[in-house]
Amino acid sequence: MRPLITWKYASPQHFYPLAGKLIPWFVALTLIFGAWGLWLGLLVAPTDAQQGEGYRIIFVHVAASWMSMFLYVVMAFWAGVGLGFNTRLSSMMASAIAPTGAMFAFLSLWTGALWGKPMWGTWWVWDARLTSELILFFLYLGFIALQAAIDDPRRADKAGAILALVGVINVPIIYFSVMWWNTLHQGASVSLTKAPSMARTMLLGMLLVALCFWMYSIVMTLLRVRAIMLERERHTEWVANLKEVRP
Amino acid sequence: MLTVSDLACVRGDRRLFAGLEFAIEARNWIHLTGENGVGKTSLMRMLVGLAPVEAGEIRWHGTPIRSLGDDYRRAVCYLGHHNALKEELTARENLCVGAAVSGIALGDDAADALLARVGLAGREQLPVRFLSQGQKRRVALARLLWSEAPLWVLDEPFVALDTAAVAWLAATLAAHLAEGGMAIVTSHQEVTIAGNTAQQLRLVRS
Amino acid sequence: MLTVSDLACVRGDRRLFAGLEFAIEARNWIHLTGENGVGKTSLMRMLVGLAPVEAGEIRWHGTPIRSLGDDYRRAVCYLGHHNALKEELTARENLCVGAAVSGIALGDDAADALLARVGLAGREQLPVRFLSQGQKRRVALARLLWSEAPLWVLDEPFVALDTAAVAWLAATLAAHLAEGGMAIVTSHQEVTIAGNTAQQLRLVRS
Amino acid sequence: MSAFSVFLAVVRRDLLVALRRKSEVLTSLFFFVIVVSLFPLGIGPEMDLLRKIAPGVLWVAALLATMLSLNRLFANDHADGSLEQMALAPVPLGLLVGGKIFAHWLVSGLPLVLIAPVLGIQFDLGSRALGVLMLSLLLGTPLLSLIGAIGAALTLGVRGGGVLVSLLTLPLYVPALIFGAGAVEADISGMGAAGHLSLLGGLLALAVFFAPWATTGALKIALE
Amino acid sequence: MSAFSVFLAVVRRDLLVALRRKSEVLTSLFFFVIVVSLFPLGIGPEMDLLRKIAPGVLWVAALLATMLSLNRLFANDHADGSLEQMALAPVPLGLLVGGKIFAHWLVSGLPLVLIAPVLGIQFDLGSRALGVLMLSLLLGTPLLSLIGAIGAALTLGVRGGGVLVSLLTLPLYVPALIFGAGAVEADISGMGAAGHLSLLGGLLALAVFFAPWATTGALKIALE
Amino acid sequence: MIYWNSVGEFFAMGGYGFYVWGSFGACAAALIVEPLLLAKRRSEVLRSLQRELSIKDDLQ
Ligand code: HEM
Ligand SMILES: Nc1ncnc2c1ncn2[C@@H]1O[C@H](COP(=O)(O)OP(=O)(O)OP(=O)(O)O)[C@@H](O)[C@H]1O
Ligand SMILES: Nc1ncnc2c1ncn2[C@@H]1O[C@H](COP(=O)(O)OP(=O)(O)OP(=O)(O)O)[C@@H](O)[C@H]1O
Ligand SMILES: [Mg+2]
Ligand SMILES: [Mg+2]
Repeated sequence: MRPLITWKYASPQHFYPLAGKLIPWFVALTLIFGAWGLWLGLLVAPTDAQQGEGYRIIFVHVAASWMSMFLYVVMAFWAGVGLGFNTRLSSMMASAIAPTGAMFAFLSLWTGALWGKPMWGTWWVWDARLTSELILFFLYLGFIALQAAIDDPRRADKAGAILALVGVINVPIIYFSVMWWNTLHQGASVSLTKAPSMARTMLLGMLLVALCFWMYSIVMTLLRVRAIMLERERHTEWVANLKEVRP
Repeated sequence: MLTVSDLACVRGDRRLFAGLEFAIEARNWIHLTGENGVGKTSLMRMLVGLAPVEAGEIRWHGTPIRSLGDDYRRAVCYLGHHNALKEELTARENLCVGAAVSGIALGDDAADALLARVGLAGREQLPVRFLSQGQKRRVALARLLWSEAPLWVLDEPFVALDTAAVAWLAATLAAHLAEGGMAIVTSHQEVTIAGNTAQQLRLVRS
Repeated sequence: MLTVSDLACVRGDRRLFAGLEFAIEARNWIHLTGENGVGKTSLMRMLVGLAPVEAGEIRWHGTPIRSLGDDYRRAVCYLGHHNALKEELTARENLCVGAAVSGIALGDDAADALLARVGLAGREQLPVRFLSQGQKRRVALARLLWSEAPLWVLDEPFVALDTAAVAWLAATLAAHLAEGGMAIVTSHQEVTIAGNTAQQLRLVRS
Repeated sequence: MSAFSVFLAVVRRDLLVALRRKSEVLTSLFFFVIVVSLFPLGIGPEMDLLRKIAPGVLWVAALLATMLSLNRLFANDHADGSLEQMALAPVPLGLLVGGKIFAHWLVSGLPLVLIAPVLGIQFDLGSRALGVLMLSLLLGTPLLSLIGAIGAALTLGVRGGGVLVSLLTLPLYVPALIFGAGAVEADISGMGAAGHLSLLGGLLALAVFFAPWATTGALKIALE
Repeated sequence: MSAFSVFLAVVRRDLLVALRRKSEVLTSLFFFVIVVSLFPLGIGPEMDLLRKIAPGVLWVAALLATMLSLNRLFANDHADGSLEQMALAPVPLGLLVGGKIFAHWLVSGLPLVLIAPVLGIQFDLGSRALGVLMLSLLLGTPLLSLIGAIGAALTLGVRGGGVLVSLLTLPLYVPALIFGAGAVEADISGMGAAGHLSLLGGLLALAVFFAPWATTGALKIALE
Repeated sequence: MIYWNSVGEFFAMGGYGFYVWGSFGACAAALIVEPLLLAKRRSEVLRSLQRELSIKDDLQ
């Protein structure tokens, strides 16, 4: 009887060419969603009554924020699988996701700050959501720095996995603690003005940009995981026999 | 009895050795030799279960050591390049707490008696950081005197010892083997142990 | 020429030795022995000027070393229990910066050539922390190859070395002596240096 | 020997080492005191302002003092080979690790709890608030030791780990900081600290279960 | 080889080691960033309050970040025997020590100066105040490295020195803190920062002369 | 269906040009730079692999 799931692609040797074949498709999806989303967001969507044209930042801001949170969970998942089942590929996936996730966390902070200046008159407030995004960024950096500081890749994988898992327990705790901290204190500080009921075009545009970022993250992860595979498995036969290595 | 089959060791991108096979029986010891960097220390750390095994199997009385856990750890006494001493504690305190951590209660008098046997009478109360290189090694070796483990794994135990201490260690090893123990020892010098010829195991670069 | 007169060494409340007298001439070497903790390392640190002198005098060509400063430091090459290597730098980088700090410029190629002489060809680019105990000692000993100092003070240089490396070091010492150098070496093992019989200096507990 | 006596042996050993390095116990405390005292110097002497920032400053200082002392939690044992011997001991490593964390708290957490009221007085806190401060630290400092142990174990043997550990642990300390300082602030503003304190207690209970386990995992990796 | 090239050799070596420990450079910076971000969490999000304490918080954080990195200034060299070899080198030890301090500043002081404006923005400081902040840190961080080097040398080989060093250096850091944070505050309150800054500069000049000398003395004692 | 009347208006974004284009620009820059960095990383690995292999071939 054939096994229900084929584990073949769990080995770098087989995943490498598969990833290579998948990349163009996801690139295409990225471009399609991106172009469509930008078209709607920048060119078609009408202005927002309260915030003027400044609100258009929402299209990238929200997508980047979502991706940064989503990618952390995915990263922790792969790291945990790598730790639990000792599968090299899962750990490589985790390392491959981290930089992209950190980049989206940074973009969320950056776009948020650029939004805050015209809307609130300040680049930054210590609002709950902003603060927990900042901490998420630090968690990404910690993960990357820890893996970079350990030379033995297998050790780096395992140590990173423990950190990511501890982080994943902590992210909700941090999130709620910050929420609570802030609601108790709200006082004089500015509160986040939620955009009123969004027009359908806006919502669609936002979703499309989010999809674009998602597909983009997949592309980056696949590209990076391929590079990591080459680096780590440089002495194996399958790498030596690749046609890009030995033409 | 310790059996090693088809063992391989990879460090970084270098394969140190592969297909290593040997066994130690009770009352026997192995003198592990090989040039600098050939992988002796790496092998020993695999044998005691500190380093993961790349390929191959290490068995203790037929069972893979991975699945033995505490039972195997009770059977092994390892001494590495490092002395595992706390520099600010005295020799006596080091001995007592070292034993306690391994679950063996050792009183002050008992510790002093052991220290006298390694030639440190009169220095029981000196913090270890004041001791000379050789004296530190002697304190570390005192671990062999309270250990009840049948298998001793000693990485260059003779380093820094003077001739008297070398003779003492050889005699201690001889006694351990006579009682049914086994040992695996690295040393770049010749080692003679009364009444026992070593099984020579020479690692060579693969 | 190094002359030591009436030297004493006190550690804590213990007098290690007193009234020590000896001298080393060019082309000669001293094999310093004595049991563990007798004060060999302490003596050497006094000789190179790292530890203060309790009583007595150490002279270099007749002048007390205290008043010589840099000139004496230029004349001495010391190798202690520690290897003085930066674990995260490669062997090659360690050699170059070690020389540069002593005011000697050493290019990458020159460093590689020296490393090849100590048997580390092919490992020039590996961070030192990956090297084995004996390989680290070899990198430390490469210092002798660029040093221009006439007086070598080596504390247990043979420790952790395999037989090939021991032979290499003995030959290097022989060459150094033949060129008019001098050396003082501790070792618990016998040391034979071609064409040179050691002046034996045995420290005993006072 | 029973498991518990092995645990005690580790605690005893670590306390002995800490006491022998004489200044060790005191310096973690002094660090706390000095950091807290630096603020009036950097910010200026207005009492109203100082009273407002007091809970935050005291808690951040406690957090930094704990974090600073994390380096010596495992690093020395790793360097001198004791950790290897602990891993090879025929008792669960988690137990030994638990002992080490407990000893760490006794040496670097407990003193902070005891000195905190004195510092609180400098910032003009009322006696009820001082009580809440001590209670929050009593619940919070073990939590800091437990979380910190994970970070210390992860950075073990990693070059430059001394500063890396702060990068790893400080974000994880955020909930402890918020609930700890929050409890004192809530009390001052008359809202009652019970909610914050019970959350802190809940976190502590969680950490007591999971942290030694994660730490053990990290240590085993470091020893490979 | 000239004295200057020996100086450069030491700087180069220390930078190389720092870069090789990859994350080393970044983590000192991150520590600064994280500590600064912790304060609002402990104190609360009111911008008015935060703006008031910003100079103090930033300066205290810079001070702590520098202090944390002092451990590795000499400790590694001492442990692996390099320091002995430096003391035995036929060049003045003060020169080598100067090189080490300079490298230390490049690795752990300069990045703080560069990131400070970003953090200042989080506390809603104006652009002039940000400029003064940078300037004060530019004068102040080398001062911190120089003074810290004395403390690091004095605690060398002293067990538990990691925390002891903070005990020794933090009081010495107080003038730097007062003038540094004072400069920014003076600027914010419109009083002009020139006075504070020139005092800071004076202290720096003084330290450049005396600190390497004192450090060398302390190192020689540690090596005995 | 396009909301804008002129290109100038589009770029001005109702006075929020700096903020909007600052956000979109940063995103675009990041999304372009990251693949470039990855391409560089990949070509570096490949180059060093090819060098190693050619050395190995020479030895044989
Ligand atoms: C540095 C500053 C900022 C950061 C770090 C930040 C972070 C975030 C995060 C993490 C989310 C996703 C949260 C979620 O979906 O639960 C989000 C969503 C959002 N942000 Fe921001 N933000 C910032 C500034 C702003 C500003 C200034 C505005 C508008 C005035 C804004 C408006 C929004 C909106 C409308 C959403 C989506 C609404 C929702 O899903 O609930 N953000 N932001
Ligand atoms: N990351 C790495 N990349 C390449 N080689 C490595 C790496 N890590 C370790 N090595 C090599 O692995 C070997 C480790 O040897 P090990 O310490 O086991 O030697 P040993 O036989 O105990 O030597 P000694 O007699 O000197 O103590 C060394 O040759 C070292 O160069
Ligand atoms: N504070 C102190 N109080 C008492 N004795 C001390 C003190 N400090 C050092 N000693 C003793 O001084 C001696 C130092 O010896 P040193 O390290 O010079 O010995 P060595 O001859 O090099 O020995 P080895 O062969 O073991 O290297 C030791 O015997 C030590 O016990
Ligand atoms: Mg070895
Ligand atoms: Mg000695």
